[in-house]
Amino acid sequence: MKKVLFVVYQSPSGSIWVNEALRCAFGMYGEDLEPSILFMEDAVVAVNKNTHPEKLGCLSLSMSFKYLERYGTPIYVVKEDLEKRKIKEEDIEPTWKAQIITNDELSSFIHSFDRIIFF
Amino acid sequence: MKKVLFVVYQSPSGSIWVNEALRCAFGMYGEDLEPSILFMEDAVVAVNKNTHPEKLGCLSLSMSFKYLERYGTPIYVVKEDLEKRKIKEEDIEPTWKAQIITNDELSSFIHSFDRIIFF
Amino acid sequence: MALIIIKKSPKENISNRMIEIASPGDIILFVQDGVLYAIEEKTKDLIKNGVSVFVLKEDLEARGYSENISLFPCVNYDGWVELIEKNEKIIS
Amino acid sequence: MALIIIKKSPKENISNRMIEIASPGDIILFVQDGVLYAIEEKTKDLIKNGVSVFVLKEDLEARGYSENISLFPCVNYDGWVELIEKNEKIIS
Amino acid sequence: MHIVIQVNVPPYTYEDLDTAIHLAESALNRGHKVSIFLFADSVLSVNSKVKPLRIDRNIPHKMQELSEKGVEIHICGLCADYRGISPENTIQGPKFSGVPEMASLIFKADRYVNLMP
Amino acid sequence: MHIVIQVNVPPYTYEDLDTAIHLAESALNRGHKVSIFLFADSVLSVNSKVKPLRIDRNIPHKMQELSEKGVEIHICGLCADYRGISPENTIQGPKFSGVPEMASLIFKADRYVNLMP
Repeated sequence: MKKVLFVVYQSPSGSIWVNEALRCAFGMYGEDLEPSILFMEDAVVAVNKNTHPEKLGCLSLSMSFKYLERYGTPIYVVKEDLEKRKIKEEDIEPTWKAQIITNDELSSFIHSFDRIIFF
Repeated sequence: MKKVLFVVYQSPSGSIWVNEALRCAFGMYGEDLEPSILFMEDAVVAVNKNTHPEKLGCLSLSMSFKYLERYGTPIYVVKEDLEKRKIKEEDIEPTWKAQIITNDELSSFIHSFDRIIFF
Repeated sequence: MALIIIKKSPKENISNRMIEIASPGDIILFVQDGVLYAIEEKTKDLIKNGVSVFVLKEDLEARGYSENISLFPCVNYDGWVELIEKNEKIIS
Repeated sequence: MALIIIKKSPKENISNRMIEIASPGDIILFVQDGVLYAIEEKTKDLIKNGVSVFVLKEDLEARGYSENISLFPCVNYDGWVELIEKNEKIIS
Repeated sequence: MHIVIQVNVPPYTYEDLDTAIHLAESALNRGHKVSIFLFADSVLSVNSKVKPLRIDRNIPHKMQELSEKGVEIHICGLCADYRGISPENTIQGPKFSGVPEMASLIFKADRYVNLMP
Repeated sequence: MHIVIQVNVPPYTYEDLDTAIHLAESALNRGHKVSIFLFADSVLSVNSKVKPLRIDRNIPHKMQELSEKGVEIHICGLCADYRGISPENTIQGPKFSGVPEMASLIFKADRYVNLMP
């Protein structure tokens, strides 16, 4: 078994990378892989329940929710990045079941994976 | 007559934007336009005489030199951006005839143009 | 007088440089990931006196922020076109 | 032990964040616009003790810098492959 | 007024084409003449072979609608060559232009809005 | 060893395809098995209709050469759909794959090098 981490750092309304990381993560289950996703920098905007790229005519983040619930893919978000973008814990969409980690924990957290892919 | 400024901010070896800005500037002379190019941020790397994207197999910057000499398109470079990237005046390829402006002058310099296009 | 359109996130250096370019009488419009400037108090310190600032409402809301959290007034796409109409000089 | 490949310019926040991720025993390799870290003294302050740093020579030279201005040892593409061989964990 | 919007980055991957389409529609509604200049990777937005997911927006289709509403769409020809775009795989409407047309728009149009890469 | 290189950004506009090609060649020379996974806009690098300037490098041609030297090239099929790429306008060699093949490479290969977007 290998642990794979997809790290996204760009805003979900301005770019495709959050949706692509989700799609990739869900595709890992066909092998003996354990995927997780980490949101940092502007990508943390994705977990805000009020974030709706579909308002711009772009793909919605919610299309991933049924897979997220089915697979229980772990989602991690960096605390300091949330704070900088004024996203409070109560703003987080519950479906993500986001686990908050601090910037101090980031190095050992990332090192705990076998493959680390930044998007 | 309109004055047009192309501003490039990305590295010439990592991206096409310096070459594209040059190509656009040279194309302006068919109309009553007066083009200039400003290099700032990582794009200042372009004026270093030792910069050679062709070493990576990419397009050379020197393919623009004959047009630069023919048209005399003014090239401006921000002093502080050069310094930060350790490019001294004597490192600058003479063909560019680069004019150095300071960061303090940048606002009034940019406002002196009619059209300003960032690349 | 110029309209400066800032579309990149505050984490991009070029965005800060574009804010510095603004001079009194200019208008800054934050669009796309540039709207993240509208929720950071320190943006106010970056903006020179005499520079007006607007935020594209659609891009702000799509990123999860309501108009009332924005430090600057919002415009919609029609408002953006109005700003374009009023400013011949556009820096973007 | 991980190999961290940094390909974006020092002006990009994500590059600094990736340097911070390095822990003792890790190797950082600067490639593409990341090579600009190799000419900035303050990069040394960012690198933790016990982290080795290398720079891709081809990308450094294509940007106008010679190997002797680099604060860190250079490798060529073969050297990059060697680093890949030696490090199963790659962060990039 | 004649308003030009220049786009430089690929559709879908980034938001710029969506921004340009919304802005063009608003400008049309306010009675302006609108031109869109597609430069660099943005030329992919008029590729007729693009097949998005059914739940996603069809950007080439939206570009064709804009063209039908009178928006003049210019494609940088050299940029198109570099990205495998030719009249054969392009939606109806866009003109294969180049830097001379860009110069003409920069000179003649009342406003030139660039969405930087 | 089996080394995978994933690319995510468009060719020409950025340096990543050039980087990937050089890295793949060095890895081949050192006796490794090499696969390239083309994701997002990088799929444009195998478009057979790309026409660069004569003085410029021909990236699709270089990709075909790599393929002939035994490099396995995978294209994300959905990414290709979004960018008008299909077997008809693709050079000889690449396989239309998807996330399952990515998963398989991530699992089986000895090394996975991603060039982040």
